Amino acid sequence: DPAILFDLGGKFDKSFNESAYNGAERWATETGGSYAEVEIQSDAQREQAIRRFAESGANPIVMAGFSWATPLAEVAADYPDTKFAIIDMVVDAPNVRSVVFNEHEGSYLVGMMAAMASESGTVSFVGGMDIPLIRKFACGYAQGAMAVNPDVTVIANMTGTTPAAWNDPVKGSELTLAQISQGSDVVFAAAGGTGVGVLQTAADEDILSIGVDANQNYLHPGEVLTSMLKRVDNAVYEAFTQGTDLETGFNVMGIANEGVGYALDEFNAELVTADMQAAVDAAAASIASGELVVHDYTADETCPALSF
Amino acid sequence: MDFATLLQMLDATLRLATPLLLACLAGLFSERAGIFDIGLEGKMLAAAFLSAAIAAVTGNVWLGLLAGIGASMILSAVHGLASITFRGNQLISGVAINFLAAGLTVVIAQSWFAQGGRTPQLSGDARFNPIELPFAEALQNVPVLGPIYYELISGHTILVYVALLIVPLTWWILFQTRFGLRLRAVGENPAAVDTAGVSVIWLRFAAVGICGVLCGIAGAYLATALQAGFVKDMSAGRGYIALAALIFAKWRPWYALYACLLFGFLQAMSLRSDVVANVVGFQVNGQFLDVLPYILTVVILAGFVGKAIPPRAGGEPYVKER
Amino acid sequence: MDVMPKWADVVLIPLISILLAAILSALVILAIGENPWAALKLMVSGALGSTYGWGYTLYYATNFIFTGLAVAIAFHARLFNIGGEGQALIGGLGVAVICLFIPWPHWSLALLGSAIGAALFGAAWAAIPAFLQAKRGSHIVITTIMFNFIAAAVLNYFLIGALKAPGMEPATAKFPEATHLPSFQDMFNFGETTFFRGAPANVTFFVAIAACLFLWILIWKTRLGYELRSFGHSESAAKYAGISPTKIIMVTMLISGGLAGMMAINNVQGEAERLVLNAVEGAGFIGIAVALMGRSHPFGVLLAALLFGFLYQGGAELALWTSIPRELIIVIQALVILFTGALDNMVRMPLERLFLAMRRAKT
Amino acid sequence: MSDTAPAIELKGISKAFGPVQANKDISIRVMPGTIHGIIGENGAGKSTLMSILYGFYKADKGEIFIAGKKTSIPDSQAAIAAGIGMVFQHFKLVENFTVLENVVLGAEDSGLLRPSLARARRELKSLAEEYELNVDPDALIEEVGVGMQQRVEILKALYRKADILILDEPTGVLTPAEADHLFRILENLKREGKTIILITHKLREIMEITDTVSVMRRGEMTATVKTSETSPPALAELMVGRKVLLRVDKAPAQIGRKILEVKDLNVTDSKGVHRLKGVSFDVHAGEILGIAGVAGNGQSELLEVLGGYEKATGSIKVNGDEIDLTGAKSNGQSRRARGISHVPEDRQREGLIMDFQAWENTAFGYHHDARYQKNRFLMDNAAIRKDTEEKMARFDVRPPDPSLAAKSFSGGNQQKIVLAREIERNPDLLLIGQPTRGVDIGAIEFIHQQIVALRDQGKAILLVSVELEEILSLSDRIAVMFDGKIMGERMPQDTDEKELGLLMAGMTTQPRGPLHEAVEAQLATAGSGTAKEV
Ligand SMILES: Nc1ncnc2c1ncn2[C@@H]1O[C@H](COP(=O)(O)OP(=O)(O)OP(=O)(O)O)[C@@H](O)[C@H]1O
Ligand SMILES: Nc1ncnc2c1ncn2[C@@H]1O[C@H](COP(=O)(O)OP(=O)(O)OP(=O)(O)O)[C@@H](O)[C@H]1O
Ligand SMILES: [Mg+2]
Ligand SMILES: [Mg+2]
Repeated sequence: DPAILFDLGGKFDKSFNESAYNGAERWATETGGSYAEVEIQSDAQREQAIRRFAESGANPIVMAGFSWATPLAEVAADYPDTKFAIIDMVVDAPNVRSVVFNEHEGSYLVGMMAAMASESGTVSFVGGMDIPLIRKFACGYAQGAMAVNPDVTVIANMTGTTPAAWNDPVKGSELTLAQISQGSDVVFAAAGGTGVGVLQTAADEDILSIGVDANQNYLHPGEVLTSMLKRVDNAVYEAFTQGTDLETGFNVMGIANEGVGYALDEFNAELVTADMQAAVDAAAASIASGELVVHDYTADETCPALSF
Repeated sequence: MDFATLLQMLDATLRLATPLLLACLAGLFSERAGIFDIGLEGKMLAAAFLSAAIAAVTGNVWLGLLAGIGASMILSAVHGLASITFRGNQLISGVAINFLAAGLTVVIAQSWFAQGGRTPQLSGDARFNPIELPFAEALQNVPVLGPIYYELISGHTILVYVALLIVPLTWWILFQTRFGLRLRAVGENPAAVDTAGVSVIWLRFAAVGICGVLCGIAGAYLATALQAGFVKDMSAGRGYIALAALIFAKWRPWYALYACLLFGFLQAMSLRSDVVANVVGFQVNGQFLDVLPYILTVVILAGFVGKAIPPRAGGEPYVKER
Repeated sequence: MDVMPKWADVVLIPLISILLAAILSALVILAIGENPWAALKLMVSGALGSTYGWGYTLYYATNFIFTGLAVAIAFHARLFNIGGEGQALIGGLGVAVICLFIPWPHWSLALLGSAIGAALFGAAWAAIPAFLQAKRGSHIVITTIMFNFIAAAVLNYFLIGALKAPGMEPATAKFPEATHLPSFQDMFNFGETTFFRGAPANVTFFVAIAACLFLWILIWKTRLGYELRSFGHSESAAKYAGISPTKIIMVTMLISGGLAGMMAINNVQGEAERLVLNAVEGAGFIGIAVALMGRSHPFGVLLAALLFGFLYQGGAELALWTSIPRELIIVIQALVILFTGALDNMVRMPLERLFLAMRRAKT
Repeated sequence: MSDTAPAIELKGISKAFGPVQANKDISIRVMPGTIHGIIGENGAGKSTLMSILYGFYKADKGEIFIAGKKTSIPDSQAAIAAGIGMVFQHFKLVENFTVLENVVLGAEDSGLLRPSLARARRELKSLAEEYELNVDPDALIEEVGVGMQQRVEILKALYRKADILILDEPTGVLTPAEADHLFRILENLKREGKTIILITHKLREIMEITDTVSVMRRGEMTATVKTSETSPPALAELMVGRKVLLRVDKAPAQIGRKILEVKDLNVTDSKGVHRLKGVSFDVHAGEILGIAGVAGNGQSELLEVLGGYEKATGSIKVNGDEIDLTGAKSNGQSRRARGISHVPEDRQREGLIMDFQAWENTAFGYHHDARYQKNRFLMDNAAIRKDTEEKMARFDVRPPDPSLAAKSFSGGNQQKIVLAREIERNPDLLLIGQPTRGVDIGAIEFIHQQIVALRDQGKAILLVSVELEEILSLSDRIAVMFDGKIMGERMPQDTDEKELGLLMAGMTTQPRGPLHEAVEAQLATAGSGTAKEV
């Protein structure tokens, strides 16, 4: 059986981990198979969890989150017959598949939509913990916004610097209010559980919001402009489906292979205008073709469109 | 900083100060009666959870509020049992309560809702909505006072106004009533109360009970007014800040209001690093703004803002002796 | 005249308290629809059923020995150090600096260096609350809580700044090979059979045992220990005897902070081999329970730390193989702290009555 | 005996605290309108018995009758309802409340405070006139003297309409003049028909004011007699169970060189209160200087400065060498190194660590001694134990078990442990505060002998005591302290309790008389508040 290891946020975080969970569930319902799973309690248990699953014969073992990289690098060699997949980080081992996403590309798309939907000319971003990965989101978002409106003001705030920042909706909500007072009328939350507060406040204050990772449009129908999709579910689903024959190596999920994108469904259909859709789809196409290159913050830790 | 931004920040200050104020007044009752309580944090958390849970299930925020108060009262009872009845260590009891709340809320939330330790999002009548004060809209355009009334004073949830009203109420109870006199006395010298024919145990339980009610409101405010649902650890250290504010306030109700507004303002400030940067003229480190309340607390405790003398019998279990 | 024999106070009361905590925990497990008996069996087999399980149990226990000793020594001087968490975090910073910036030739020297670094950093973090307590009477409970928050911010500051390794994680680079401490797996590898395979327990466990011994001697056999205990029992008497409260508070808290800091050798250098955010994971708070249960005696702390190591590892196994949420372990810890620390009189009072009745019956 | 019912009747009261049987089957009757005295050693169970009557403790067994009616008194509320008021040995007042608030506390007549306070203010006024109980209703308790505090306690009882008033050692903290005032109040109350129970250690007071007296010993009531039919020696014998020598036998002092020289000592405490105001005196070898005074007039601070744990300005010389009073090295350790030993006033708070075993307490303060060390790092616990055994034998400490915790010894034996530790050091100067406080008459004899023996070895002794009798019988010279100043010095043979009492009261309550002028003249010649060298 395959196994999945969630990150500290827990599998019901409505975004990243939940997306991974959905992928696993999709596989389970489609194939009728069963899988092992664990939500770890602390960083020290990562290695333990991987080993325990490997020893119990689980294969492949998929882990969601960049923090798994270090323990996996340690352990992978001890279990040469087990296949591993890691999401959001690269681990260089013969039996590991590394899946990374071009979040900056997806963020670019929703940034464009934000700028187009904005009436005030100010859009904003609420990040979770201030780490390069989240800055990557913010930077892509700002680039997208500026692409449609060079005069747009992008306000970016991070919730905090501890892991608690993933789970502080109160602060997320206050940040959103502050951003609204600065004129923002579209806010993009890439902040795990904190984003729940962001989306809630945006809905309360009647501005638009943008969800992240999973499709969060349903949370506040008609008030969430779109969600930046990071198809962690696909990555998990694919890994599970390939099973013990998991194709190892480096795997980039970008716009080109539908690893990232934006969400369009019945909940936001009225919000997304045809113009918007056209512009975004065009941009997506040129990104996919390599014509348009969105700067990746993590490549050099700089951002042309935003200063942190 | 322009006037509108200032109003925004003060508005946020009021919102963020409210749970601090409720918790601080809760601590005030308890500590004035001689029971130290570092379990404010845990009580708030438990109340936040149960209020959100019940509000989500029943769709009625008032039932949620009652449930939140109930949860907090149960922990208060545990604290009372440990520190009054069994004369245990009040600090340790408080630490245990914080742990208990941190764990139980998530375990129960997971078992009830299976949403990773969250409650469902609340909407409509399941949460406290802002209330518009009379004429707010109409007076909005009166210069200076209009915006202050409309932006700052009007448009909060009922619990914000309740919290503000509890300040004079607390003052009145403590200093104008028989109960208040006895409560203050029991925190200063329980033997005096005992020999005057009043039950120390009863008084202290009453104080701890009031503490539970106020913490319950504070927690319910977090989950059903400030936010729309419970997430784990959502009290986020507010109980400790409230304690710091209590010391700052020297255990007095009006000062408690000022102290909580100050800490609320600091929190609002850490959310608006851009404004801070504008005002001071350079970018201030975010971590620094975040921990400013904690640093300030240490500075206050160091006595640079005047020495705070706690109730004399505070922290000590009452043992009869001649 | 004591009502109860000493063994009852030292052994019986903690045992009954743990039993009560266990019963309540079982009720919680029942309430969320799981089987407590099966859970217990899983915990026991997972934590003690294999050398692998032991390797984890002992690893956690090592953490708790350090933080438990830190709280215990402070208790002896009647200081309540809730700051173990922050001190251990900053201790980690010390270990990271020592391991990353000094080219160590051999792990044994690196261990010595990092032990000193961890202790110094941890002690430094305890020094300010200690100073404020000694000189300004600021309540050390509140100041150390505040310093926990501040420590987390300081650590962040470095892990996303000066010490951050390239990449996403707010963590330092992996420490150089020469600083890697031998794990139990390395130490107990006898050709055919490998014990403790993959478990993080490492040589630091023996450092922890040595620390217990050291503290036992310090508390009961030295002048400093004598002064410290005197101060803890009666500040007024200590003043009369010419024992400086400032000195005792400072020295005790420095030792306490140093011990808490030394936990970092185990988790930072021994296990992770790099410094990550939130490396302490609540061990500083567990130290309070450990010290309480161990009655602040170094060997009691050792036993209590083993118990909590068992709880931690057993709890991890629970989370791994059942749907009992990981927070259940926090609940169990809370109950243990509550019953051993705050409700101990609930057990003591009836026991005392019992012993008194027994004595009356005898005479 | 008249045929009226007794105001109070206790039948077969027993009470145990854990293994300690504090009261054993005690019966007693007190007639209305009388003053009944209770005496007994420390720990005899007097306070326990009264606390039971006041509902503060619950008796294990026994019955209480008030005015002939069987009454159950489960708590103080019930006692108050039964018309009982009690003034505890340690006052039960809220320090930062006003007098009025303290009086009202627990006896408010409505939920609101204002009307209660107003009524209490009126009532206090009439009570004050009736019984000479004047107090300032708006003064804070922490700012008034103990005499006033005691009056507040009495007012509390009267405000609650008490007919029975229990006073537990009320005079311990009072000046003789204040004590006289108290007794006048009690006489007034008695005249109004109130019943009073008075616990005291002072046989003189028993003889002076009570109508009947009960003696307690080891938890039992050994006798109840009419005061007019007994005498102090008879009472002492009833208390201890054997004949006691109430006098100290000592040879004339052989005064030697000056050991201690104190000049212009000033102390201001942490609250900014000026505790010592220019104190100067000397103590010589072979001499006991007694410092008399009501507790709280600076004696404690004086001992603390000399003992090294209170900072002061001025000068202290020991054996001619100046002692550092403010530096970091000014502490108990450095004083001991100078040959100063110190038996502190409060053995439980300062002299001993109650949770330490006896042997650990023997090293207390001397734990740096070379002979207690095994090597540079470790203490030699075995050597300390051995030393303790020897000391216990020499001072007849019972039980002679070095492993017993200090708290397990009785008061007298605790004091012996401290004395053994300090006297056996063979100090040049012994500071000794309240050597016999809380110690029974038998042990007092022994302790006094030890002090005199040390003096006869040519050591200097500074004795601080609030017991005038003790000061008069032990001292070779007496200095009286009041309000942080030395009011005068006297030779014991030239003075009496009355004169010392006036000095202890600062002479402010008495009209000016020849004595007043004489002392003032002395003060003037000695300059800045210092008394004449005798
Ligand atoms: N608070 C207490 N708890 C337990 N035991 C006590 C307590 N106080 C006193 N005792 C015990 O009660 C006994 C009597 O103590 P107490 O102080 O009354 O002695 P005493 O009879 O006055 O003797 P002496 O004055 O001659 O030393 C002592 O043996 C002591 O161990
Ligand atoms: N709360 C208590 N807990 C334990 N033992 C107590 C307590 N109160 C009194 N005792 C013990 O009971 C005995 C009687 O004490 P009590 O205070 O009644 O004596 P007393 O005659 O008033 O002495 P004193 O002259 O010192 O006031 C003593 O041995 C004392 O130690
Ligand atoms: Mg005695
Ligand atoms: Mg008494």
